[in-house]
Formats: sequence, C-alpha cells, structure tokens
Amino acid sequence: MIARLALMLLLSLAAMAAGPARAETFLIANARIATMGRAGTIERGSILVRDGRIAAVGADVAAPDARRIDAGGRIVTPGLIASGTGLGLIEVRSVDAANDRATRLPGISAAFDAGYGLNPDSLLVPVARLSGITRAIATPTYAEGTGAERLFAGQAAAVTLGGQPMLMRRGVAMVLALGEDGAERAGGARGAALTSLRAILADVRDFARRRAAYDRGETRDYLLSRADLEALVPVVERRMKLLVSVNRASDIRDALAFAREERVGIILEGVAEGWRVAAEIAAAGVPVLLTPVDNLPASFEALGATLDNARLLQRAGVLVGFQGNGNHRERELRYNAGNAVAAGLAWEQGLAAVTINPARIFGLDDRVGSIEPGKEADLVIWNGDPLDTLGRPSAIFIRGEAQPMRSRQTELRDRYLPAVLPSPSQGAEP
Amino acid sequence: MRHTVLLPLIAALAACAGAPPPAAPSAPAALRAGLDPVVEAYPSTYRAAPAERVAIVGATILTGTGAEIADGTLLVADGRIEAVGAGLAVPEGYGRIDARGRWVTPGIIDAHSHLGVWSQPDNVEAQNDVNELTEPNTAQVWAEHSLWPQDPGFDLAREAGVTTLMILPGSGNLFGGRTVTVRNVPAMSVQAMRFPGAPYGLKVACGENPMRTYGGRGRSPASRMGNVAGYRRAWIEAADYARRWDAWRRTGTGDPPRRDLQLDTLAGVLEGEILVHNHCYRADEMAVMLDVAREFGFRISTFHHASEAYKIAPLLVRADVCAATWTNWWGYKMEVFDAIEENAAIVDRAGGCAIIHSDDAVLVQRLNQEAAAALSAGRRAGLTISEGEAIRWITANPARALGISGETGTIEPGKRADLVLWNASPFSIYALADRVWIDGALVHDRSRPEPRHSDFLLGQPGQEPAR
Amino acid sequence: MKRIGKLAGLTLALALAVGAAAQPADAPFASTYQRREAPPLAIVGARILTGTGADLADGTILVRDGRVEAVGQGIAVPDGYERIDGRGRWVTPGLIDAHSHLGVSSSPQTPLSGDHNEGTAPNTAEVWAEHSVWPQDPQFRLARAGGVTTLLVLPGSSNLFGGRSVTLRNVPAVTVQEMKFPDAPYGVKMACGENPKRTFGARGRSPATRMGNVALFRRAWIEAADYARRIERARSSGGEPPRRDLQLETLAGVLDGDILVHNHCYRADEMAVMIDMGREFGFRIGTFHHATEAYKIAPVLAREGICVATWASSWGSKMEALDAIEENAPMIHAAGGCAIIHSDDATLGQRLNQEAGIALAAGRGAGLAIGEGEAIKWITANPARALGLADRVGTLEPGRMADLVLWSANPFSVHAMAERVWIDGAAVWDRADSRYQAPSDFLLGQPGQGAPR
Amino acid sequence: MIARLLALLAIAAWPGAAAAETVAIVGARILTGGPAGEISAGTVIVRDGRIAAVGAELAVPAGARIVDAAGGVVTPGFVVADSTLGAVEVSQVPASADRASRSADISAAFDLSLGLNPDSILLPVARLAGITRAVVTPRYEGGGDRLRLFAGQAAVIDLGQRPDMVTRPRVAMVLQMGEGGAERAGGARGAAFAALRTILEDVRHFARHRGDYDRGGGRPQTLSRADLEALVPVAEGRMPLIVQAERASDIVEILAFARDQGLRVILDGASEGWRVAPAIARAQVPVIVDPFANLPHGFAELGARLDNAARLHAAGVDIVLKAGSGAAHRARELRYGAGNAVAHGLPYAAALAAVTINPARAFGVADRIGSIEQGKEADLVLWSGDPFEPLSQPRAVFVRGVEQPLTARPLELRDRYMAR
Repeated sequence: MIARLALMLLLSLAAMAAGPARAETFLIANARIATMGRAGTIERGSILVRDGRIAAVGADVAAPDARRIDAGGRIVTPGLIASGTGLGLIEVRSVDAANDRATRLPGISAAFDAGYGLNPDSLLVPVARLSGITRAIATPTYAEGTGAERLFAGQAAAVTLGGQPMLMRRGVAMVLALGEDGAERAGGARGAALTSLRAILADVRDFARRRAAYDRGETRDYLLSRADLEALVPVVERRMKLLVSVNRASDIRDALAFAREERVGIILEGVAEGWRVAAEIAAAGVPVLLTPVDNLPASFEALGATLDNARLLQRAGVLVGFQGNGNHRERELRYNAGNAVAAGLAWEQGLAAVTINPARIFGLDDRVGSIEPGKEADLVIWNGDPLDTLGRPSAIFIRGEAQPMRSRQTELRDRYLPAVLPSPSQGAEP
Repeated sequence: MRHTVLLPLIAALAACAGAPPPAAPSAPAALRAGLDPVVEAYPSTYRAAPAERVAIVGATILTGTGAEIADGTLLVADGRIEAVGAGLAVPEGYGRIDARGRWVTPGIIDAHSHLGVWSQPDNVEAQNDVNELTEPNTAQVWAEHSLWPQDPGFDLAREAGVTTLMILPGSGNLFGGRTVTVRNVPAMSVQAMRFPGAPYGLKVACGENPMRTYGGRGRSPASRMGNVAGYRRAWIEAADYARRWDAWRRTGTGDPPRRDLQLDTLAGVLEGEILVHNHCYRADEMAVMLDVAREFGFRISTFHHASEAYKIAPLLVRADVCAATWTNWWGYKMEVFDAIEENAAIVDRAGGCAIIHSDDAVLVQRLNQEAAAALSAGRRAGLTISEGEAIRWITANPARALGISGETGTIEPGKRADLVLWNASPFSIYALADRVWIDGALVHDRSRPEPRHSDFLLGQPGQEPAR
Repeated sequence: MKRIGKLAGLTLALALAVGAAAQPADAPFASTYQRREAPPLAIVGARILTGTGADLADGTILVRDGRVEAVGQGIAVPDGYERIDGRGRWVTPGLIDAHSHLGVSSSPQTPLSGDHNEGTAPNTAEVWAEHSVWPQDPQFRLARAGGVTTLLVLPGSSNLFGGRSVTLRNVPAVTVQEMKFPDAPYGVKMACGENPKRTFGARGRSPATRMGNVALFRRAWIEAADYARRIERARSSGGEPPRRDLQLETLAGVLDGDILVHNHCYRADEMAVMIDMGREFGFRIGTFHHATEAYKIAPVLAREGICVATWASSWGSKMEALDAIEENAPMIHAAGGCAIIHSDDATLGQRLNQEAGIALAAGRGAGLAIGEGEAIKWITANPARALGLADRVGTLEPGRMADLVLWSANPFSVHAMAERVWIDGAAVWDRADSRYQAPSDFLLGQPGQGAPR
Repeated sequence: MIARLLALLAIAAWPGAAAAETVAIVGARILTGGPAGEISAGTVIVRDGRIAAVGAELAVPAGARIVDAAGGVVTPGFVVADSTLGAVEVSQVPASADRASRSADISAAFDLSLGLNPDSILLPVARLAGITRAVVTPRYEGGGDRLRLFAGQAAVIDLGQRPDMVTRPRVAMVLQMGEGGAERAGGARGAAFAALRTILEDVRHFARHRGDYDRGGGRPQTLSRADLEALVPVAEGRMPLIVQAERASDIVEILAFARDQGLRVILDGASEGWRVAPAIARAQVPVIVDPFANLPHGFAELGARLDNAARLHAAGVDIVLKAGSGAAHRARELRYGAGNAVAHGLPYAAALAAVTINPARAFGVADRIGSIEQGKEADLVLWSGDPFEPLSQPRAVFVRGVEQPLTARPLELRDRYMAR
C-alpha cells in the first residue's frame, strides 16, 4: 500500500518536475484496431509505438526490438476526446474557490483564456481518463450572475489528461452563447444579441487596422476592452472559430447566416433542434457538438429535442462530435455515444464522434483522433465494447505512456472493499 | 417488524427509569420515545483498539501529577496503566520498548478544539458547521451532530500526541450548544469517537463575539449588558423547566412538560450534569459570570481563552474554575489586548487550574510547544515551575476541566493508557511524538508512517504520510 | 388485500369520533387508478430476470388479469393468450425509480415549473408532492420508454422535512389521482447535510449548520410525539383531542409506522447520526437516498435493514458528494444490503438500466461476482421494498402485478431498448406502434411532437 | 493611558541617530551567518551603530562597554517577512490598522512605508523574540475589490522604535494569484493572468508615452496614473513581485509567466512548492514559507506539509520563513517556526539563514543587515541558549547598535499583577 502510494507520488512528481517522460518502444499486437483513419477497422493487427508516437499500424507490423503487449484479440481505439468540459478547471462544482471556469472580471471576457490555471492534479482527470478519455477541450463558461455585456465566455484550450504539460493548444475556439442565453446577455432579446455581435466584430476589425491610433487615443470608443478586442482579432481573421451554443432551429439558421455574412468560422454546440435544419448545417459545412442523450423539452428552445438528432445530422452529412455530461460526469461520454448507436447511428460513427470528429472540429487531427502513423500515441485497449457500460479500458496510453489505472475513487473503493468482500483474497481491477 | 428497533430503546428506558430518586408507585407511565429528556440518544460506540502489554523502559516520565521520574519504567496492560516508577521489573510477556533518552507524558488533551465541526479544507463554506449563528441562544444544538470524523486535522493532531479533545460549538452565540468530548481515534461516526461516560459541556460566550454578531443585525445582544440579560433570561426559563419536570415526576399526574431541547441542556447545567465552558476574555466579565452562576446555582467548569485570568487568579482559585488559554495569541481584538505569555504560569502559581488549549487546527499540533513558551515566560518572570508541573497544563488539568480526570490525564495505575513517547523533552521545539497510544493501543508510530485515516486526501496531493 | 391504509389506527378512530372536517378524512385525494383490461399474454423464449435473483434462459411468462400467472422454463402457452416471441430478447420486471421529481420539476424549465421545493421553512412536512404533480410533464412518457412503470415522486431537499412523497403508476393520465399507486404507503422526504443548512443559513435562519439540522429534526419529532400522545390520551380518556395539524399528522404517521422515511443523506457519519435519531424517537428510516458514502458503512446499513438508493456516475458536485464511487451499490449488495439505483433526474430516469450496468461493471471490476439476475434487483425488487410495495411489484412471481419490460438486448447494455412495456398486464409502450407513443398534451403542435425522442 | 505613557517614554528614549555607544560583547558563541561562520567563543565589537569587528580573539577597545555573554549565543537580529508590524495595533479595530488600501485608484501605488507607527506596542513584543527588522507587506482588505489585483508595496523596517524606522521603502510589489487572485479576477485563474498581462502591457505603454498620457492622449488605461507609475519598476524587472500562490501548478505557471514577461518574483506561501522545487530553484526565485502550514485549508494547498522548507532548501531554493501566518501579533513565533522547520529536516544553519540573511537578500538589504559582519548595522541578539527553543530567552537585543530595553507592555501588565 505504501509502496503504491510512493510510486504514485513519484509518478506525479516526475510528471510535474520533468518535462515529457521518455516513452518506450512497444508493440500492441493481436488487437482489433478501430483506427478511425483511412485503414478503417483492422480485424487483427498491431500498432507500433515509438517515442510517444504511432510508428506503424496494420495487419503485419514487424518490430522484433519492441516490447510486445498482447491485446488478446481485444479492441483498441484512439483515446477519446471530451469536448466542452471543465476538466482541469474545476474540482467541486459548488466550491467557488475550486472552480476556474468562469470570470466576472469586467474587461476580460473574450480575453479570458481557459488555458491558464489548469490543474494537472485535479482529481477529475484520472476519473475521466479511466473511461478512455485522453484529451479534452477545456471551455470557459459564464459566471453566475453575469448577464448583459458579457457576450463571450472566453477562449477554449485543448488539454492532455496525462503527463506534462497539460496544456495542448491554446485558443482552439472562442465561446459564445446565442439563443435564449445570448438574448438574456444582450438585454433580453435575440435580435439585440446579433446586433451587438455585429457591432463588436466591426470594432474588432477597426481596432486591428488602427492599433497605433488606438494607442494614441485617436479612435472611436469601442464596446470592449483592449484585451477583449485583441482576443477577437483571430476570430475576424478566421484563425479561430466561434463555438456558438444554440438550440432552436431558427437560432441555428440565424447563426449560420451570421457566420456567412460576417465571414467567420463557427462550430455549433447544443443544437437540440439541429435535425430540423440538418441540410442547411451540412450545406454551410459547419460542424456540430451535441449531447446525444439530450431529449428533454427542457426549455422553449429545445422542444424538438430527440435521441435521433445525431443520426439525422450525420446522415445529412454534418460533421458531428459528442459531448459528455459535464465535468465530474465526463466519463459518461462513451455511454452517450453508445446511446446514439442504440438510437440508430452506425457504431463507427458513434466512435468517430468521440475521437476523430472532435479532433477535426478543433483542428487537432494532425496530432490525435485516430490511430495512424505519425500521430501521438493515445490508445485504449478495451475489455469489451468501448461504448457500452459493461466494457472497460484495460490499458490506457497517452503520448505512448501507460497511464495508472487508478483514481481517488478506486482508492476509496479499495479502502472500504475488504469490509464487504466475502474473501479477502479477491483482488480488484480498475 | 417495524418496531424491532424499539426494543433496545425500551430496554434503555427501563434502565433509566430507576435513576430519578423519587420513583414512587405513582410515578408517571413511561413516555413515548423521545419525550423524556433523560434518555441518552446518541450513545458512544467507542471500543478501544486491541492493545498489547507494553513496558516502556528508561524514559524520563512526566506523570501529569507533578512528578518527574528519571530512568522510569511504565507498564501497560489491558489498555490501562499498570505501574509506573523507577526501577520496576518488567514481567514476562510485555513488549519492551527501550526509551532511554526519550520522554513519556500522558496523552495530550485539547480542552478547546473545533476539529470536525470546522473541517479542512476550511476555506470551503460547506465545511463550516461550527456556529449555528441564527439565535443568541442555541443551547439545543450539539456539536457532535456537526462532527465530520474525516477531518484531516484529527490525524495531524494524533500524530502530535493529542489523544482526547473537547469539540465545542463556536462563540457567535451566548449559548453555542453542547460540546462533545472525543477520543482521537480513526472512526466512521462521531459515536465511535465519543469518550464513554464523559459529561456533556455547554458552550457559553461572553464579550465581543455575541454582541457583534447580533448587534450587527440590530438585535439583542448589542452590548455586554445585553449579553448578561440574555443569559439570565435563559437561566430563569431553565430553572422553571426543571421545576415543572420535578413536579410532574413527583406527582405523576397531568400532562408532562413538553420536552424542550434548549432547556434540556440548560437544566442539565442546573442539575450539575453538564459542565459550563465559558469563552470569556476579560477579568471583569469573568467576575460577572461567576455571579451569574451564583445567582442560578450552577458552577462554571472553565473559562476559555481567559486572557486576563492572571488579573483575578486568586478569585478563580477560590471559585475552583479552570482557565484555558494560549501563550502567544494576543491583540487581534480589544478584549484580548491584555493577554500575556505568563497567564498560565501565574494562574498555576496561584494554585489554580491552568490549561493551554488550541482553538486552532495548527496549534493543536504543538500544544507542548505552546506550554513550553508559557513555561519559559513564567521562568523569565521568576516563577519556579518544573517540567513535571507544567505538563499538567495540557494533560491533567484539561482532564479535570472536562470531567474525565478519573480516566485519563495522568500516568497513574488504573488510568487509561493514553501515552506519548517523545524523542526529546516535550518542552523542546525539536520534540516529536515517536509513538502515541490510546487505551494502550498504538495509534501512531513515527517510524512506520501509514496512510492517514481521513478519506479526504486520498488520491490527492498530500495524501502521503509525512506532513 | 388487508391493509390498514394510509392512516394510523388511532387517527382513524379519532376521525370516526370527531368527524371528517376537523380530523383527517379516510383517504383524501384517493387514487382513481384503474387497471386497463387486456387479453392474457405469453412471452416465450426470452431470457427472464425475475427480480428474485433468478436468470432464466429460454423462459416463458404468462400474464392474466393484470397479474403474473406463471413464469419458468418449458411452460405451455394456453389457448387465447397473445403470444410474443421473446427469442433473443430479455424480460425484466417494470423498472421502479425510487427517486424522481417528474411532474413536480417538469420540462420545460420555466421560472415557475419548479414545484418540488416548498423552501419557505425548514419543516414543511405538511405539503404533499402529489399536489404539485403535473401529469402532462412530457418526461413521464420518456421514462415509460425507458421501462419505468412505477416512480416515487419526492419533494426537493431544501428543507429538513420537504413533505410527503407520492408513488405513481407511470400511465398517461390527466389527474394525479389517476396515477396514484393504490394503497401505496406515503413517504416523508427528509434531507441532511448541505442543502438545508445552505438554504436557511444564507437567510440568517436556522439551520445554518449540521448540528442545527439535527436540533430542528429533534424538535419536530418531539412535537410529533407529543401530538400523538395527546391524540392517544384523548382516545383513551375521552378528553379534548388536539387541533388537527397537517405537519404533525405526517410526522406522527412516521412514528406510528404508517409513513416511510426517505432520507436524502450523503455522508456516512450523518447517516449514523440519523439512525440514532430514529432510535431516539422510535421510528425506522426506510431508505437513505443518494447516500454516496453508504459503502463506508455497508455492514451497518445491511444490519439495520435500511435501503440505499444511489447513483453510479454522479459525484463531486459538492463537498458531501466528493467521495461517491461507482461501486457504491455493488458494495452494499455484497454486504447483504438493499441497494437501489435511482435517478433524481429526468435524463437518467430514462436509462436506469444503463446506470445499473455501470454499477455492475464497476462491481465486477472490483472483484464482486454479481450476476445480471442479482443486479436487476437494484432497479426492481429493491426499490419496490423501499416503497413498501415488495408484495405487489418489483419481481416476476405468480400473483404479482404484471409490470413487465421486454428489452431488445441485455438490459445492462447501452444498446438495449425497451421494446414493449406493460403495467398491470396492459401495454403502455411499444416502440413499433405509434399508438403508444403519443406525447403529452404540452407537446401537441410543437416541434418534434411526432419524433420518438 | 498606559499606552500613551509608554509612548512618551519611548519618545524620551529615542537616542540621536549616531549617538550609539561602543560595546563589546565577549565570551559568546557567535552564529555570524556570514563568512566567519560559527565562532565558539568570540567577541563582537559595535561602534557607531555598526559592527566594527567580529572574531575569536579581539581586543576590547578602550572605553567600550563590555557585555559578558558567557554561556550565551549571539545571532544576527531576526528579520520577519510578510508582516504588518508598525501598521496595526488591534487587528479587528479598523482605525488602528493601516495595512491595506481600499481606494479605487491606489492599489499598486499603496506604499506601506508611509504612515507606520514607531510607537506600536507590537514592536517591543517582537523584539523580545529576537526580531530586529521586518518586511512589512500590504494586505488586501474588504470585499468587492475585485479589480484590486495588487495590494501595494512592501518595505523593510527596523524595530528600534525610532522615527527613522524605514530601512528601505518600496522593496517589492505584492500580488495575490492562485485562488485569491482568481477571486479578484472575477472567479477564474485564467482571467487573473489575462488581466495581469493586459496591465503589464499598459504599464509599458505608459512608460513609453508619459507625455501623451499627460496631454490626455494615449490609449485608455485600466489603472490610475499612480498605479501605472508604481508598476513601472516591476514591469522593467527592477522591483521584485511578491506573488502569493500555493498550488504546484499555479507556481509553475507563475514562473513561466515571469520568465516571459521578464519579471523578478518572490513566491509567498507556496505550500505545494516542494512538489516543484527544482523548477523554483532553476528560476532562482526565493520563497517565503510558513513553517506551520500543513493543513489542506483549500483545494490549492492539499499538498501542504511540514517539510516544505526542508525540501525546498534541499533543492537549492533560497527560503525565507514567516511567523504566525503573517499575523503581526504573532511575529514572536518566528523562532519557534524556525525550530519546527529544523525538527522537520531543515539544517540548522539554513533555518538561521532563513530568518536573517535570506530575507535581507531577497529584499535588497543584505549589504546592511542579515549577518554579523564588519561594517553591517549592528542588529544583534544575545540569547540564553538555542534561540529557537522556547525555554531560551534573549539576554540583550541591539538594533542598529542601540541596546533595547527588555520590556514590553505585556511584561508591564505581568509585573503589575504579579506584584499583587
């Protein structure tokens, strides 16, 4: 027990103090590989990992020098990607001091960067990782009680759930609420939100051209602070996408029109009624993030919510990524995908929506999302169907490093398990 | 079926029924469950951990009675002190601990703690269960019902030699509620920590805290005279409540008084079953509180904080009231402006019951050092005090204040074997508790650190033992 | 069916003596639920989890007159029975959600749709959840599609005593009386810990601490015991009875054993205090809800016969939920206790079976050998026990009410769909038949009304 | 009344700045903290307020007053970091406390060296624990000051109770990051960094364009002119920034931010510093440590442990110890804290350095104090024994060469009531 504690400590210390640890060369053999890449699913194949990257994948991979891990015919997938979470930014939801997902600071809205203040020791990280999640898009949210004049929540960051550094890439999207919430922030009406948004983007363009004049105090008054204006320049220059949360069909249409007219890139999030305008979303080439188990008519903008949403959007040709159930419940991401499959989506599409699709949506597909040579070796060996409750990971690798199969919750379990075990010899696996 | 849980309760009622003396044939019929104030509702389930026979040999032993035994031997059997003295032979079957060069004291007792009721992480509002700041009189609340046995502070205190603590409600109210005395053992429930047979206490607070809390809301008390009027009104009600119960028990007719939890506690004080622990800084206020006690016929066990106790030491000695205080803390508010380092030493020299307490999750880990600073200050003032005498401030005297001196606080044959083996004089800044026993069971061994009891730090930074 | 009903014998006697206006009526707001007539039914060839622990391959179940007639292997199907081919499919008892706020916290959420917290005083034992239930809550149908046939709908947890719970049959209805489970015992919702102390402490009122919670609980029980004492005395000596008090009536019902205690309580140490409080006042706690630390005191809860209704996944939203683990229910089960998976949520309430699957997989991962036949109890037989209905629903045994779910696959899988659901032998859901998929009135004419959701 | 009398006494006792006598402390074990190391039986000669000589075999100058230190230990006077000595009398009495500004326009510009009280009754109390200097540090006070990222500027003072008590003003700027910084930035750490970066850009812009600013031109500024001006030395890396932070990841981010921005940082708190000690050592950032901090007070300090100081030191970090979590009234616990750090693994000499020369170095006054070396100001304490032991007491205290009375208001109280 102490030895294990000490080992964990060493691991975490090493991770903290040193840079990326040396990853060994190894071969995962005898696996059913859902590559999520061009190779499709390889029924019986091997993956060679070298220097933290995938060196080769296929039915015949020769690697006599590599340590061999026999997958025993089990399925191997890319690590899952959780889109739109507070992983690394939150410990206990109700404890403000342990929550860095939102700010009320005037002058820092678009400029708020979720890539700062990340906590690699967060006890949520191992819990999510144990369900096969290896990367996440940490997104800002709006602080409670903030309303008008805070249209943007801030910038999302891509993070890695194991090893150092935790930050993978800053500024992968700018978070913006439209629909009911956006209307509330603009003083109560959807029209006001879209109008202020256009005015702000006009300011940003003006600012970007006239920084020197601004510094001399010779520009018009802008609606936002300099920090916020600066943060929005990549958006108007199409270097950063807007992550727009929106649900009602008409709101989706408005968002698409706005993006077209303002020539900004967008990702739609939520889209409870997306299925009703699926063809338009597809035609615009806009990807969506959604929670496939959302089927409650939980608000007047989501009356059309249905479990068929993912299937219908995918069928229309929309690039679909899935979201989990938020923060502590991010581990349910894979069950959400499973439910979409149960509701008619193809299994491969369900898996893609938690791997390669979010990687594409956030521009990370050069590094993660599929099992292809050159990509970082985020791999999960599954003991069963990765999208089903009864399947569980039996090994997890991030950048080629085996991850500990433990979390605070397994520690709690192991502390109290002996009291209920019929025989003390029974061991626990993760 | 659903009444099976009643059986033990009925048995308990039957056991209690004989207790009140005037049990005449006309004694009232047993009341429905929960209507009779005398029933003990949240009984201790504390069981001492298995203990072995131990002989500690060669140590300097501060027994807590004032004595200091050089090269002493201490025998522990069945969780109790069997014998202590110099040159005792060690019988067969005792685990022998070579303690040469080391020191042994009774387990440290903290007479004033909020561990478990204001738990770590204490900057989180949800962890704050210490002050029921809703009424000036909340004598109806019991600290044990707030107590979280998983507070990491308990582990740290145990590793510093603290074996018994009194946990009190806070001082925002005139009457904060009942205290609970606990064994500092790893436990899942407060019942499993409760010191068997320890009397309850009542937290009473003088001075700035209640008047600031309620005065700030435009309510009484807003002044010290308001404080005193508040106490007196409550004691009048309690005396009347006690009278009505007495009358009903005597006559056995009519409706019994409606049980009132607040008055239960206050009446318990009037009947001498519940001890008064009075947060009170200033000498003049202590003098007033002694007169309040006289007016209503109860005794104050201890003035807590009592930073001006040195000004009225003889008065406290005459009234047989303990003074629990700090050494280093002072100056953060007006009523603590006159705190001096020599407070405990002066009370002690006057023949009083001086106690060094913590009131703090950091200080509880070094009560021995706080006592050492008090001892040093006393000596600087020319008072001749030995280590053997000074150790009582954190052992025998708090045991007396808590009403458990028959059980713990000194190393005498028959007492519970609550012990600390120190690697140096406990009055040295460098002293660490090598081993700690509670009821003869080893609960801490510095040479073999184990994962801590508290679940909170599991899987988090800082879970590993050294702390 | 011999049951005293909802009221204590003593209050019943008083009602007779003093009259209905001043004293509780015999059965106010009585159930008008009617079992729908349906032809006899046989499901053949299915894998049947009976809820008693049995796991029958290639089983047959016969239903007649709303009750389970027979269940087993190799049973012949009599003439006149609708025959359903269950091959490759699974049958379980209808699911029971022991913790739901459907109808009292309805969709869509609007400023006034939250009807579950009468958070105005720490003790509102006088309110009854059924008086908030909106039968048109679209969420009922969604739960039905998830195989839920019975629900305990509770008031919220802002108060120490939130009010009375109500047990509902999950049938389409216009009035709550049509949904009320006939002769189901009432429950009272109690809440420990952070919620009440935060709600009232923030207003400068008691309770502001956990010790404040307990002091107020105890004061209420003293008043209730005294109320019951005065009623008893009036009955035995003919004196003036106390004036009827709705709050005390509910609590006295608990003391008399007629009303079950459903106690929202997360932490192990708080549960231990609540058990002692039950002992002090002579009542039994039926179920600890949420109970995320139940695994820490599993043997105690098993010994006390208290059920544990909990989640597998939910954790960490607040300090008292920090120690929740996925293995909670399996560890209670392994200790011989009554483990329940509940929802407390309209999304989760549609997939209690999957939540049980998560718990089952975690339990197996921890080395606990638990079969599907056992695990199904967590969402059938055990909640039936917690609701005081173990003799009527929750298992597939002859004579039990025929609440059934026919699953497309292993119900612990995400891929499993409730293909058909019966309540009292009458079909209430069929994935292949739009007649059973009608949305609630609210969704008529709105986007997505025709979608199966 | 008594306080006023004492104050009068103190004023009467102010000696002229240069009127210090010549003193020879002889026969002591001297822990010089300087190149001379430990001298087992030596002499310190004090002249004109400075150390004229220290050594094993020194001749006592004619006319010098001899202090017989036989059996005692002489150390440099201790320096307590992160204190509010001189800026507070009674913590909960606002009128007696000048440790924080709530002004909207005076945050970084708040200069704690102004308005200090040399008559404070806290100074003799701390002095009796061997403390002769303090790094006084502004505090944050009052709610709702979300935009107040900076608390103000710290100063080094002496405890000699003279009007010229400021050794060096404006030695560092105080900034809270981590949980507290997040709260000031509206609830999130990321916002605190964004705000800080914006402010530093503004300050640099201001420094280049003061003329524009004064003509009412220039871009809109987030801070007042006074605050901008106060931050110029910070942005230029001339004034250290005391950053309060506890969590390991916060520390790592602050180090990276400081490197990018060219800031000089002193970490304060750093209860999880031991987990990233090599990174702190590489950055050559000193750390102010509370040696009693081992409680997980919040989610940012779950890793707090008593050997933090020892581990940081072992990794090569310069550590500075503070007392009583920074509470002025508890400054006298500094020596106990040092003793506890020793008990938990810090080498004795390192503990002594952490309360003498290390704070002097970190705050730029090592040329004047912090060790017993020829030419330095004569802050000396003669102890009856090991200075970290409670059972030891000072036998003599010198501040800038002036021997201090070994009394304080609490001792006056003691004597009054003991005489009864």
